[in-house]
Amino acid sequence: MILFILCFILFMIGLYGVLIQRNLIKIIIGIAIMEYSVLFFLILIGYVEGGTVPIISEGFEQALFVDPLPQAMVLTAIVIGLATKALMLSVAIRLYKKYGSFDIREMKSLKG
Amino acid sequence: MIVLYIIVPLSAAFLTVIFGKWLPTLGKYLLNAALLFLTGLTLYLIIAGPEALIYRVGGFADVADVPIAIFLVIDGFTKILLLIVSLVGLLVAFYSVSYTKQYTGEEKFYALFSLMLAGMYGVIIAGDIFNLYVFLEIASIASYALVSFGIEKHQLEATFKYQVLGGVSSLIILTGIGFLYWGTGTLNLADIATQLPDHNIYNLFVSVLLIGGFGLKAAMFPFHSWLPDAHSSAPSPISAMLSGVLIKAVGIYVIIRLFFNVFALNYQIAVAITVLGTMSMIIGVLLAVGQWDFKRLLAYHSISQMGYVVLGVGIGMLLLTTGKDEKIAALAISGGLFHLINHSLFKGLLFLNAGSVEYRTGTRDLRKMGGLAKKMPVTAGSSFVASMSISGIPPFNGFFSKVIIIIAAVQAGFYWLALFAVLVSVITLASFTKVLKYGFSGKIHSQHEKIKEVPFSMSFSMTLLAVLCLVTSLLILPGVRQVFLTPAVDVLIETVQYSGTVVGL
Amino acid sequence: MKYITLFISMLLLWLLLTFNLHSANIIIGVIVSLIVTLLFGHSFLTNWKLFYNPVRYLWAVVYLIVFIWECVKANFDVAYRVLSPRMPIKPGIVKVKCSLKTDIAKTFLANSITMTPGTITVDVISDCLYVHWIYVSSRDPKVYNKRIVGRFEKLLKKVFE
Amino acid sequence: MKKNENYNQETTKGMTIVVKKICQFMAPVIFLFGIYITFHGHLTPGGGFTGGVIMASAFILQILSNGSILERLRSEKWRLELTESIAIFCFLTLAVLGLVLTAYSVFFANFLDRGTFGQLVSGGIIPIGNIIIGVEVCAAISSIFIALLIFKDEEDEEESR
Repeated sequence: MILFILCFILFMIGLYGVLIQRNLIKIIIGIAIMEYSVLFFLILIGYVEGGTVPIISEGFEQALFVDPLPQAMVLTAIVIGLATKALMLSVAIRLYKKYGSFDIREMKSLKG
Repeated sequence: MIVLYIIVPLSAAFLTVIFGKWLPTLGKYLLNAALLFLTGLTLYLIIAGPEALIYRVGGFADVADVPIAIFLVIDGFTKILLLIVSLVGLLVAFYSVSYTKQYTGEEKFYALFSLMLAGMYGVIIAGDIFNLYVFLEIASIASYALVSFGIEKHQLEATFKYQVLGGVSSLIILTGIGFLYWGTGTLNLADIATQLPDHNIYNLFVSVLLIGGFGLKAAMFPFHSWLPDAHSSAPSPISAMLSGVLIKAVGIYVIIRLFFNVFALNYQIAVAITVLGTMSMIIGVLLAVGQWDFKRLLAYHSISQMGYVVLGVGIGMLLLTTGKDEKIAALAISGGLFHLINHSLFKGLLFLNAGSVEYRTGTRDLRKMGGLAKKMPVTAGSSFVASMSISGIPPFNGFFSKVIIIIAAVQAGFYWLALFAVLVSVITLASFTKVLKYGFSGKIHSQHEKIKEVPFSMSFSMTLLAVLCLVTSLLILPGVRQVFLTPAVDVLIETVQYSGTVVGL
Repeated sequence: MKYITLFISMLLLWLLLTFNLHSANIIIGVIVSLIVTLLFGHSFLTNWKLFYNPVRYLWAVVYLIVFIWECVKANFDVAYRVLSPRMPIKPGIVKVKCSLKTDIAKTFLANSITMTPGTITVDVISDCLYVHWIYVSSRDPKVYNKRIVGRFEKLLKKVFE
Repeated sequence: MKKNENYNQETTKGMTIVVKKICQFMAPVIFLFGIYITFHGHLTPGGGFTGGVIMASAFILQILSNGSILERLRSEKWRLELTESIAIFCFLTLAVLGLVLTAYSVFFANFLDRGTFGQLVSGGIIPIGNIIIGVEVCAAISSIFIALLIFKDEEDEEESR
């Protein structure tokens, strides 16, 4: 249970970063923290008390495995997160070139 | 056959990138050909009959009644979405043939476009929720890149906003999927419906997470702030795709599918969806009235019009949960779906019009236009059709769908909702009268004396969309409706039938 | 020739990693090593002859023993400095001249110095090593040259030059 | 990677000689380890993505240690993007082959012989898929890295002008 609470706290830290920070890079870091907390949560769902690695090999056919499906989901989500963050960073760099700053308060071409 | 919807756009995307260096124009023709093929395929599937098609990727059979394969499902509701995506996608792709000549690296545009289409098709036909998430992310990432395609200041800024909110919504959706897997032990949509525990708080919690996530993707009322920026800053064909198709495929479609077929119909959720729909309908149009930027105005109207769709579906859902007349529910849902089709046509057309005006005059500010009707008759004519259609003037399609929704609301006894729908329609009309007055009639600006009509591919797409705006009015006829709309409505009305047909339980 | 050297070492490494001698495994290993060789051969060490001299391997073993012994000694020295209440440290950066000629030997010298506790190589510029030292015991170049570099230099010369 | 002898020359670009030399040693080894992880994806933990990331890290290490030249980065980025697209297209083809070759015509059908459990050559199309994904991920991550590096280099160029 304590792990789930920690996970939630981590999510909130990330959300804080996204909502409060004014620096583009820090916002991206906030999103990354949120993502890791969600991945952590998915891993926790699949955990079985006393389970072993879900690899079938000789002599371990009847062992108690942790659920491999959330792990597959996490791997996929990591790949997606990689693509998203790479794109975000490149947009942030482009913005930095246009404005000469990472501060979100200085970007005001969209209003209304 | 179903997998073609994923194979064809994906291979178009990759072939475009592979040969892009040597044949930069290949992407255009490849994408258009792919979409033409898929449109034909979809029409064939619709004509062929309302049966659901189910496909197991990898050919894994069910083990002890547990579906372990990845499912791809096409049923009546899916077919409508597939038709919209293919048709609007095809016309927008044809429009882009001329439009993208102003950009460098055209082939990347078409590769990303194909990727976005593949993502949307995947979301629509995916039969399990995690693959739905993966395809949703593919579509989203491609759309992020496309919004910033021109790398101008406002585009990058809009992209960043869109990316941050899109990223947060994806994470909320992923959390929801995690909880769903925790509670049911499966990811298959149809299997979830049967395995869902009879625990009200749990269901409500997961529903709230998923409504929040997909509502953010669909830009429903409290989460709409990214949409006007992203949709107005993107290159115009992409605006048409985002507004016309993407928010429906990844937002509205998933919400409707989840809350009709997967979760048991729930009164609180139905109320929440109806309220959200009404609110976004009203707020969207109120924000749109004061806009002078052509594309921004259209973007706010997208929020408002999506409100109509959600309102229609929500009324149907409310009636089904309270166990009132099923016929009125069917009417409301069919009104909502009809408006979904119509909106993608006329909003796509309006964004293409805005793109044409921008292509020739270089401005999106309505105050700097004026008198364009004489110089650009096709653009002006088609935008007249689209404006009348969006504000619900007969005999254009928007009128019929709005009337169906309003009639259903009145019959169900929601007089206030009917009144709101009528009022919003009137304000929409006012707003578009402004567009027509400032944009196309009146005296021409001195610097726009020399402009010409847009190139053939652009004007052809716009004309075809304008014609479609008229033709889709025919969906009101019972014979036509039987083929297109009724299968979709049946899928939604028979809520538990979905898991029965898919898993066979 | 350096390509062949890389190929052989990669094949050996592959066999060590997989640790079986099926024919399929060996064929895959050959293919994989070929790929690695083609991709990285051009940037591999130029003085490949080192790999074919068995005497150098012997000296390398001797060097390893000496290095471990020095390491243990330095560990105790640093532990004493850290634990003693007076904290007898006198940190500073010294410029040490080394007589080694090849880059690879210099690299190993710098790494050995870094791995012994108490000293860290900050940079290598042509013939000189800049070393951060926890206790600069002498200001005389001859003395500290001998203290820092002298213990490894001769052996490294035998291994690499 | 383009064959270029510049990697061996002592240029002012990049990091110190220590890092360069160690990188010359370690990059092939890292790459081989990535290939090992990829090839054994159906037997042990790991697989295409993990192995691909490790393989990409070898390239990234080389570029970081040797410094970068804008022109070469551009050509290399294009080559990597091409590799990536071809790899992912191969993956799609692999999936479609299942549709074409098997009697029951299913997307992603495992149409090859599954072999015996625990062998390196077994599992039908899964190892092939792993290898393709490994190549794809390696190319993708390297090209992301190079793209970000190009941003920086362009900026430096503008500043120096």
